[in-house]
Amino acid sequence: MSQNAPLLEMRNVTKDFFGNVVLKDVSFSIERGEILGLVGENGAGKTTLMKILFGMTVIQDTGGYGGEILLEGKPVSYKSPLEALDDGIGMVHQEFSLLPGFTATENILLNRESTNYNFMTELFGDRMRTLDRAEMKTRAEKAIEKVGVKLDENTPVSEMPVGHKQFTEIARELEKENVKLLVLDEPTAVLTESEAEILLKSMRKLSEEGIAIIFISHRLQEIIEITDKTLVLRDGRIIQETPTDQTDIEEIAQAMVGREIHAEGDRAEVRTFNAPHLIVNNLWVDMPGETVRNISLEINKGEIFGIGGLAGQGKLGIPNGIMGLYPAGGEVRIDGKTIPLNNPREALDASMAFVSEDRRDVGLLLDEPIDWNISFTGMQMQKRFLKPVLGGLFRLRDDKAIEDIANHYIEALEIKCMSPRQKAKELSGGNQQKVCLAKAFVVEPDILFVSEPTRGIDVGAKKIVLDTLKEYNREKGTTIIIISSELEELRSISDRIAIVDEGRISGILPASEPSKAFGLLMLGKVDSKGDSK
Amino acid sequence: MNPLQKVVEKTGWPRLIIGLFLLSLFIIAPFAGVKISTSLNDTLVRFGMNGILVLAMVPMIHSGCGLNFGLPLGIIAGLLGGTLSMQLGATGPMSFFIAILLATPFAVIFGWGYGALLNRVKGGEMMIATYVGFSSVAFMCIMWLLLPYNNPTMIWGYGGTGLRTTISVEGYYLHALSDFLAIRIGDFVFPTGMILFVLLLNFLVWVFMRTRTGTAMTAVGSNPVFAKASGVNIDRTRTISVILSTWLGAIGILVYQQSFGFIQLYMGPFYMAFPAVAAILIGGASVNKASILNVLIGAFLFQGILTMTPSVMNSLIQTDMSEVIRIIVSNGMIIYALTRVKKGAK
Amino acid sequence: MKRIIIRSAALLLLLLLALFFFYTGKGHTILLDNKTVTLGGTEYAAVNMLEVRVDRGEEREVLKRDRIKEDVVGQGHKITVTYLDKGVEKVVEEKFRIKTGQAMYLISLPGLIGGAEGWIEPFDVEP
Amino acid sequence: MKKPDRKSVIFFLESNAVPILFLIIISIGVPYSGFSVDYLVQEIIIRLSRNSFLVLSLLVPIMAGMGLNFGMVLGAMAGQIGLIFVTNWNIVGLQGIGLAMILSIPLSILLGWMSGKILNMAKGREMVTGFILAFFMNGVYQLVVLYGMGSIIPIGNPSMVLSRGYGIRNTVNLINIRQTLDSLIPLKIGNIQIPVATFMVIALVCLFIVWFRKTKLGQDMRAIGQDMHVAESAGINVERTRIIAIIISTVLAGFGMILYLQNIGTLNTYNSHEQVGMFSIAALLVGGASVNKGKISHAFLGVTLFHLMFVISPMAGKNLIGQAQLGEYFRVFVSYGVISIALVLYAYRKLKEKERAGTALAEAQEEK
Repeated sequence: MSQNAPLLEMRNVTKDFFGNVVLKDVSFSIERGEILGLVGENGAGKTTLMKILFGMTVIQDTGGYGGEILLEGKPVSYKSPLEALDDGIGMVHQEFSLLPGFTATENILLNRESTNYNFMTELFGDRMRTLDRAEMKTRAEKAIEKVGVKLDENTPVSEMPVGHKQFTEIARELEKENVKLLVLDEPTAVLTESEAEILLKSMRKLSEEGIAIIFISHRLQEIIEITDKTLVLRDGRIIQETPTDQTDIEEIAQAMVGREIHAEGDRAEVRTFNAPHLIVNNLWVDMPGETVRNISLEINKGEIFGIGGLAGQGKLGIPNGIMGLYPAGGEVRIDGKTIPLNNPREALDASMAFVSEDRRDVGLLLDEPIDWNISFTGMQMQKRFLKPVLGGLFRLRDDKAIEDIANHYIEALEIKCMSPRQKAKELSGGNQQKVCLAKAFVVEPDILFVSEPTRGIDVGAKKIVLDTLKEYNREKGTTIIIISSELEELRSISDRIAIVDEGRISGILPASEPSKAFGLLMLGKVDSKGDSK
Repeated sequence: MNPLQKVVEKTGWPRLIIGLFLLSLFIIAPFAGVKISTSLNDTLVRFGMNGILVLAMVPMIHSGCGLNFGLPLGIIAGLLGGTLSMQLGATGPMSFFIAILLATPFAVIFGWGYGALLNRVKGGEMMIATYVGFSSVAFMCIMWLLLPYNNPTMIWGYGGTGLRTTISVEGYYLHALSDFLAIRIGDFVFPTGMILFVLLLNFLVWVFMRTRTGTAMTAVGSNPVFAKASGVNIDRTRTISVILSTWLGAIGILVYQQSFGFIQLYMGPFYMAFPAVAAILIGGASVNKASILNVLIGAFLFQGILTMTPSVMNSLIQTDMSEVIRIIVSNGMIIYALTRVKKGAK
Repeated sequence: MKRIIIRSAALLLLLLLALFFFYTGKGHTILLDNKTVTLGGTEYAAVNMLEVRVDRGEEREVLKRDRIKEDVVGQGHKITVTYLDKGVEKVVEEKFRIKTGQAMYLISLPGLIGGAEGWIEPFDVEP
Repeated sequence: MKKPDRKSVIFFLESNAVPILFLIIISIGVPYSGFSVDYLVQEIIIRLSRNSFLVLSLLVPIMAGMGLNFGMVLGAMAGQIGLIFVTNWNIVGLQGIGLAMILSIPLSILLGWMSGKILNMAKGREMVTGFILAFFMNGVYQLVVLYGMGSIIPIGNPSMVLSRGYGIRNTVNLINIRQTLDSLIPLKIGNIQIPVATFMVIALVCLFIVWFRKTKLGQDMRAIGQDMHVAESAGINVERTRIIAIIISTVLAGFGMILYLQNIGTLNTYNSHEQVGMFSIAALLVGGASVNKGKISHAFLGVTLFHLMFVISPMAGKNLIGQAQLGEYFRVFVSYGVISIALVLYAYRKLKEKERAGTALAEAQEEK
């Protein structure tokens, strides 16, 4: 083992998912005891990079990766996260992987419990060893001490505050004997300020002990405060790799969101509106992972209104809440008429339509044909595509009309399929998205919510989807609210863009403002706006 | 993939094996000295008897409530209808229609309650349905003893109170359907009325599945979140499907009785759900997808095996293994379906 | 390696235990006969009345020309016969072993008292 | 001592609703049944010795999050096959019981392994699958015992074989081993017989379960019971552990069935096992267990309450309404009803918990 080699080095790591390049030539290294800040927008490739490091099975299932990973100078390639753990690489996930009914001790030592010998092991194997509770307690205490927090090791996780859960999880990684490198994925997102403070302190302590840390965070302040080196990823490439003391928040923000200015030409002409159409007051939505806390908006008739922000900040909660798919409260008015919440039917009756970000679970009937998918909402809500039978005694599905409308949209949106009777699950992501759009268009809504319309689809389809939306807006005068993580996409199509941060609007700007302004809003760095903290 | 594989894939191994097994039974039968005409006749009759009970699976499978192990609840509604019709003194074929009429409100009420319960336990429907079926049968055992029926053909002869375990429907609705337009060729009797009635109900359900509500039902079963986002009231749709299933169960048992000739009370309906569940699965349905074709094929295959195995086996090896074969085939089929759920979806 | 040995030993032990249970728990039926018999050319006359006890079971009377049934468990047994020989009470005690595979044995009590060779023999019921 | 406040009283009542309901039914029923206290105590002791072991066999899969093991019937079948052989070979007394147990082990392991494999294919649907599996294996059991025994598997004892020459008769008399364990260490207090040795065996299995909970394997099962994915990502072999849980349960159920039948003294070849699963599960639930929680105390309390109800209901039915039959049906109804209620409550709570995780947050929002 060469002492000069860095602890971890990645050389030209490249990864594509079926031709869709998500990582290109990523090279960096991290020394013992170094804290590396990894930042980037959602979809920049951070998660994929970590998945490659840990040898998650998804990576192998999708054809592996290119390039090399060296741990202490030796090339490594893990087949499963467990192998990475054996080599001393630990990860703390965003979503807790803790057992609620187990105590902190039991969770920290999960599957690594201290045990005592008894004779039964000779007969039935090592798993018959009995737990050594006393020893486990000491080990857990030691690990908790290492994190540098006060935590009762006998409390069941279900009774812990969120911060303690996070600490428990970190303690679990630290308890592993040979831990050299720790990956913390957004550890502070769920913590209160004082808790985050404690965590940062303990990170510093760990780095002094020689443990390297890869710190993924959207809170740039923390990145600046604690890391030795900052790495900015965008579109699968390393945009910036600098010692942290030589950069500042603005520069990082710029690097994160700034893009080549090719889209600039497509920018919509500047339009002005003055007829408020949809008014939202003090909306809260309880959507797991996308909580909306307090949002007020005023959207004009005929406008394309963009909502952006980082993942998990609540932008997706807004349409889901207004459309009644998640518990919500507050006030929503259309043309002065209040729309009852928590009932999708009311929302649909108010001539709103929604293209969900979750195509597979919400947007489509995967096991049913395309024509069903397109016509279903229209049939249920507006009693269309039905034909009277026996002199109007009752009405049956009009398969002909359904097929016709499907064919119409297949043509209009260039949906690639074999026939309108093809099952939705057999389509590619882009074509599925078009089906979802067609379903919304069929009901001819006054207000159309489109959530992440281009997520996971290829460039060509992206353009068709965006163009279709724009065209639809221009032709029918439909108010469109588009929610997307891709700022440039929003800027290319919207009139105004609101940025959501921590469940609140951190600012609303015309789409023509420079990217950097939005970038700062996303990172919660602008204090001038009223209700951001 | 060659065409043969494709056929196998589409039909599914179990259905293919069972189909071939039945076919081989029909081929062997003449050599074993079993009369084809009687076997075919028996198969047809049993197909008619059970067809609607199998059909009762369809609405609930469609709306995502899983296999209707709670069929006994519907059967109980049918039993109430049948016994009440007799109690009220209706006779002849008329009593059959009165029975259906009387069973309907019970089926609707039971189905509504049962549906409301299932809406509160989404995800655990099948096990709960089984035990709801069992407990309602056990509860009705008490009721059959206590309810003040007094038609002498129905109550215990020796001065006791309570209904008999088996009540003959002779003079009431025995063969009310079976004899309608029945065609006799030698000892082969084609129960036209019953078959027509079964086909009619199958057709009605098929039509219902094409209405707006029926379409919503399929969507709820296929993807409840999608349905909700499209403005469908999921709980209401599920409840309608359960009511429909229960009502079909009630009619199913009445059709069964008019052919069989007896009303079986007390523990009679206890295990009745299982053959129906097995039949529709053999017909090619899965826990969350079923069609009318599955009903017809399944009822025919399953009942065919039940009729053919004992007669052929008996004459071949002088041993009646039909009961054992029935248990293994039907439950094996259910296990097969249960272990295969959710492949592809999600 | 150690574990394999211990496990095989445990398995063997279980097997031995099963065999032990099988042999010691095997039930047999012994028919006790008080009839005049000819064994090895000698005639042994039935005794008027005698009392017989197998192992630690209860004492039972066997009248002349009578046959009683006794259930025993295992292979090694002891039989105690008490009888009156010309007014004098005599006790004959004999130990014997029987085969596990044989369900039923016939003991001729006069033969036993007379000290004949074949006083015990296997007995099979014709099916 | 802490003074119990209203909330905790309500919580106690809510979480022990089933045992409390049973206590009420019984306290109404006992006076009407007209049985003497001595008789009832004796009955309870007999039932405890007879059924506890079977009920205890359910605990391990509950721990592993696999719900109520409706597939325990498979173990019962293995035990019965052991007993059939032992009776055929005429092995008497304790040795007979011991040998039957040893014979049942490989069979139980095989059946348990198979059942575990199948349940792994039907995750989240373990109970209904186990339930149907029990029916399915009942067919296989009949195939073996009714057609295989005496023809392929030699049965020497003609009194056990059906007159047609093969297949085991409907009832097998277990006179050889009848109550030999119960009466091994005789103890009589007043008029009440206590089968000390049987209780010692039951105590042994309790000790095993207590000890087992403390092992690594037990801990792994608890972990899997809470969250399969977390356990998996911590490197626990989930599928294998679940299979082991079912195997343990099946083996114990086999032993339990042998103890149960040695007390009864006759084996109903084709029926004995059928009801055992249902009664054991109902008893455990009556004791206050649920689909995801089961303690040893639940088993004993459950057997006591459930079987007390069983003993008194025919007489109480007769004296109350004049029909013993009514009491019979009543207890059948109660058995199924109890299982239904437990299953409904469990599924309902699971659904509610999912919703509540959301509403708690929403309420917090609203208050702001």
